[in-house]
Amino acid sequence: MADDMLKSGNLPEHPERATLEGSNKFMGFWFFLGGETVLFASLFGTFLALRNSNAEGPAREDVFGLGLVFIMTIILLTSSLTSVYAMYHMRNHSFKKMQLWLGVTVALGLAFLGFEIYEFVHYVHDYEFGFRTSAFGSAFYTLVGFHGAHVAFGLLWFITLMIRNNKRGLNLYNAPKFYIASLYWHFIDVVWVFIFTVVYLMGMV
Amino acid sequence: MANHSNINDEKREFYKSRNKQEMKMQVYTFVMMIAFTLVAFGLVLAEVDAMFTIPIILVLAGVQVLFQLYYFMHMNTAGHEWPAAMIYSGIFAAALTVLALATIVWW
Amino acid sequence: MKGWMSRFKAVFALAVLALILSGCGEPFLSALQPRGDGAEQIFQLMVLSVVIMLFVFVVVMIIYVFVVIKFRRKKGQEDFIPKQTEGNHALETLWTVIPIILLLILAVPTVQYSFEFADVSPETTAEGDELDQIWIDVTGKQYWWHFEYQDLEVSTSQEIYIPTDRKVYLSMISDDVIHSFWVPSIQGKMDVNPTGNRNEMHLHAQEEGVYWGKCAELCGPSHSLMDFKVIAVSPGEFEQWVEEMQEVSEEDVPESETAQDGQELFADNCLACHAVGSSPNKVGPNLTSFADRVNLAGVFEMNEENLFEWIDTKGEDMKPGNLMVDAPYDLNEEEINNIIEYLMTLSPGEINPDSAENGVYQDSDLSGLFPEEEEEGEDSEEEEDGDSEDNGDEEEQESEEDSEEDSEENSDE
Amino acid sequence: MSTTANNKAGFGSALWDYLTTVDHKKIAILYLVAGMFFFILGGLQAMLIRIQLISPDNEFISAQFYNEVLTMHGTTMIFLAAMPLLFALMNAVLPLQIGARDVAFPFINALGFWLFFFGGIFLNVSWFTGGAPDVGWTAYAPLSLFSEGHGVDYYAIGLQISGIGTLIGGINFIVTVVNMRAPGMTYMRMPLFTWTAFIASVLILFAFPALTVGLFLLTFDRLFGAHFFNPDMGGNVIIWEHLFWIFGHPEVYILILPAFGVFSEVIPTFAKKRLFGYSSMVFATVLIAFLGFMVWAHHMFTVGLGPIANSIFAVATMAIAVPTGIKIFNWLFTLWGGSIRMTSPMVFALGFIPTFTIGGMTGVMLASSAADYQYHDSYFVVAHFHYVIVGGVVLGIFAGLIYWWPKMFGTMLNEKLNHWFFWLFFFGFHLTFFFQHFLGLMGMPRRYWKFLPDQGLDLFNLISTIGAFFMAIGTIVFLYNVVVTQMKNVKVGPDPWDARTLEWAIASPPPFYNFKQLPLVRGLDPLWIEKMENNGRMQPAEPLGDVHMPNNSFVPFVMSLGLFIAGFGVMYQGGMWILAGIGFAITAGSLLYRSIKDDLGYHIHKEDFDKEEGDGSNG
Repeated sequence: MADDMLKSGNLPEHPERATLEGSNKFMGFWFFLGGETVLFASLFGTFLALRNSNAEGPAREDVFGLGLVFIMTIILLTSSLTSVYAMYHMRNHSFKKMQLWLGVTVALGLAFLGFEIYEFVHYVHDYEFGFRTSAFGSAFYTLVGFHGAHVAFGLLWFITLMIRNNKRGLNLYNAPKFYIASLYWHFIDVVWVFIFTVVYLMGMV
Repeated sequence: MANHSNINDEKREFYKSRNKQEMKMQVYTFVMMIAFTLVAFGLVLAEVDAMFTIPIILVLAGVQVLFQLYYFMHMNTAGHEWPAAMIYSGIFAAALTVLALATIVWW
Repeated sequence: MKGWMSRFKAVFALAVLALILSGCGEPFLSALQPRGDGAEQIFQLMVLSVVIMLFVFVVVMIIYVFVVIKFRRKKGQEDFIPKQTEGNHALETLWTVIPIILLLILAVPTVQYSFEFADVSPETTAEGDELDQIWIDVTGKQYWWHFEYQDLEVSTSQEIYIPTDRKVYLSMISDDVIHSFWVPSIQGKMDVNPTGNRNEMHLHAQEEGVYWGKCAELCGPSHSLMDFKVIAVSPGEFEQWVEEMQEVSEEDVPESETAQDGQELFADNCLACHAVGSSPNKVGPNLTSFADRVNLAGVFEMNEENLFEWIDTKGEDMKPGNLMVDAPYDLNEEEINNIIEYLMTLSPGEINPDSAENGVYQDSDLSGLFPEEEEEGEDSEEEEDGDSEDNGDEEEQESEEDSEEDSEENSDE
Repeated sequence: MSTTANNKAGFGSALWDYLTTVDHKKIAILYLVAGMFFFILGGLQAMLIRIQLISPDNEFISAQFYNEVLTMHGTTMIFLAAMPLLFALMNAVLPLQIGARDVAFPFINALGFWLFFFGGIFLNVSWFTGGAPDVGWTAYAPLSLFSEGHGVDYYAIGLQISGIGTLIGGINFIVTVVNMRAPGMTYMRMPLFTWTAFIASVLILFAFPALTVGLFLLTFDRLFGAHFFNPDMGGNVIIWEHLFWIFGHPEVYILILPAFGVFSEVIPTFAKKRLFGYSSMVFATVLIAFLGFMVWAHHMFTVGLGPIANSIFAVATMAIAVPTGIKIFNWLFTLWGGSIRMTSPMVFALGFIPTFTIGGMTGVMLASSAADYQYHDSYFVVAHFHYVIVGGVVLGIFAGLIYWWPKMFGTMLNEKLNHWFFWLFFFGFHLTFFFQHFLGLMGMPRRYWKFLPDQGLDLFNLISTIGAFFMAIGTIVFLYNVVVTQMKNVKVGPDPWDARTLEWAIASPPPFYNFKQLPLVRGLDPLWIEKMENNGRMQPAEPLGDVHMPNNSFVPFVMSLGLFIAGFGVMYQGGMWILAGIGFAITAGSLLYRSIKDDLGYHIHKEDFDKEEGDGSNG
């Protein structure tokens, strides 16, 4: 039975939770996301409490620019769609296409991360707005930085999975892994939706 | 495992067409999300009154999240009862946390 | 609410008796021997909750004792299989509903008192006129307390004087970590938070006396030694005390020569942090009425020996972690003794802790303390145009009013 | 790894076995040993506290050391003793109670333990490197920022590491219950211990992230120059209090709910009756958990949140008394009409009821926000939470330990010594803590290094200290009992207590695969049903087949060790950054290794099962 898991082909409709192990992973990961919700809520709460606490440093209106944020948002939303495409192909058991769309997702994710790093560097250099500038700075970089770290981790995860399984195709053993990685990616997107709304848009209103 | 490849093929075709249907929904969802994002950014850039803008963009964000959860993450399909329960519990705890920190840190 | 409560009086009496019998500590410290309005109200609430809870406890224990005795398997008893009861809806409803009712009984006065304790609006006379408010700015510091009487130009540390039969309002902030201001026999406690947020509360002492105050929030090694006193004197004595305090100046020269010498040394070595008179300096405790203190540094017996040790060792072992150890002075034995002699002359007048214990009750409406009240328009509720810009000469005053407004807004919500 | 049970050969291989095990029963023993170690450590700290407070103005230990001891006592007892001991019981029993062969994530389960363990050790290293944290287990900012040395850094990083362990351990239990129940084991047939462990795990899932964030903020402030809690730079100290209590209050329920579960197993067993009002017990558990998230600010009544917030949280807190009361009465009526055997677990349960009722009573008193102005941060609070945590959680842990000892080790603790333990501990407990209620109201704030003479506080403090010694002696009796019992090593049968639930249907201790065939569950208290209606043996729900087992792994240990090492680097910075690099590299490397290497486990073939009867499993 266990060895069957490594064979590709002849997969059921939901390869990601066809085995007990897969189903456990699937459930466990969803629950983990429930916990992550509270984690980010705590960060959002902290940010909201400190959003006006810029001490002597720059305030929200001084530094935020919506153009870059808009581009980042579109990139991340698109990457969410591409990872949906990847899962769509997983359900249809076409491994190559899945890999392709995951590749696109990773590329978009890298672009997002690049923009984010650029944004941070820009803030620090052009506005002297850093992590230690004020309580607001600490809260901003921690919240957005935590999200950025999640993106980075998600990218590493995708890349590892893609390389590791490139040669052997889809099977019952790795399908859950791909699936939960894509769940994670969507969750990152969910968090970003709130970041651009609460941090940037509400900061510029 | 199974030798009834005929039946399996039929099943697969059925799944495929259903998956395609679902994928179509997801593309629509995506378009909606982009539209929502445009509206949100537009409202802020147009400098519409804050009392009006803030609730609207928060609602838009909330709806986008539901789109993600239900369509992209398939929470609308069977077998997601526990995930839904836990996500909503998480949202409940999260809402309390955010509410508290945003309002009564001082008074 | 009082009338509503009186119905429980008979039961109260029993519970109060039980509490008193169990030994309630010392009257100057114990929350079980209230000497102030706040402590009294809380005590009533406590008794009410104890009575309700004892009722529950007794019910539980009756069933418990009965069950354990009755249904215990005796020696040699035949092993039988009891009836496997699934539950009982009537019973289960009963023990859901009754506790809800009991809790509601407790919730009503809880909410009422919560709002009452947070209410810092002025007291009114029987005719409805608003009385002047005595506001004291309280600053908590690692390990001592500083007090400034708003508008009265009186500063003191470690011991506050308050009039009896009058609400005194506190506006509290911390200069370092979180402390908590607690005078158990007068009123419950309130945290003293660092910058940004002033907490407000009021004290209302019913009897004259020296009441012991404590810091109730862990604030460092000497947390347990951060005691202070609330000295409640009669209103007339309070008025006199304020006047005496206002007259003190650091230029006042003591009589004896050694003390004069001590004063000079004090000026050279101590005044950087400490103050005598109504100076805003609060790096270290204000020493205006030092010789009248009940305790040295809040906890030690007030004698020259202890004082010598304190100055000599900078309190290093007496109050571990206190900030005076960083003071740069270096004094020899004689110099210290001179300073002590000077310090022991710091007694501004006749009103001291003794007046609280043995003094004669002197009534006063304290109006003498607020001569400019009419023009200042302090309480702008009546005179709408009493502008706050005009008397915004003190920053703290402003922030004071801000937070006052805030809390009022809040209670309206 | 061979497919048959490996033979034990020597200490080295036994040690290696425990270092690499993914078997929930062995992990339970690891949790038990580590938890008991920290329990004793925390107990010694408690004794130091009580000796310091034996008389007024005592100078037994210095103020600084006292603060370190009180901080470590609280932190150790909550995070490193009570939690792991409950995790020990959950690991030992929960999978058996639902008829599962294993937990959902054996690897994660092991990882959870090692993270907790290394976090706890990390925290305690602080004693030897210049002082333990000295700011109370609540570590309120800004005192925790003012604190000199690295004590608080050890606190933040140590709890961070062990917190991750707890979180993933919690997820493991949730998924185990959701996905791995035996055929017929519906949710409303689950034993109450499983239910409470399940709900507690859900609470862990939603409570610990708040602590994670709080600890991150504290670490950033202390080590990386952030300003979350620095008022001068716009920071706000109350954020810490909120985050801490958003975690901290559910934490109390995380502790007490499984203890409730233990009593809900012990009482029916020894009253020989099914649990009275099972469904209302389940409902009450869920309700307590739900309400538990909405009451955290009752720890902050005196902070100055304003009367509206205080009133809301006061009423919400009082509401919790209702489901708790339901539970108390349900236990009483389970006893009603029963045939009560005074075994030692039962004596613990019977001692618990009045004790916890008192704790609940003072809890309601504390919920009254106005009156809390007097109780708050006084010895009244100290007395209250010890009544709840010792009178509830600790009694529950010991009741559970003694009750399930045969299942965990196959031996029976000496009943007579257990009774001695109980009475010494119980008597000492009330002596210690009952009078502290009065001390608090008489004006003694908590966390006081010394109290002054002539304040009327001497007598009760003395009594309290004497009581603490009784508790200590009781604990020693228990430890002696454990040693003697394990030395004698007299084996008992699968069901020594004549119990009702599924774990008693298999051998003591259970074989490593738990159930040869998954049992068919036909109702609540499945074993009892089979005893009444059948031959007392569980019916199999499946034919004998191959059983899939996970492989042992050393990765959890290494991964946790990596974080342990990295913690020092992060804390000391400078040249020590290398250490952080090494540590994180170890952790990341083992994570990568784990994800790249296929680990499919192995099978026990049905032919390899012992042919003889009497392993207890399903006959």
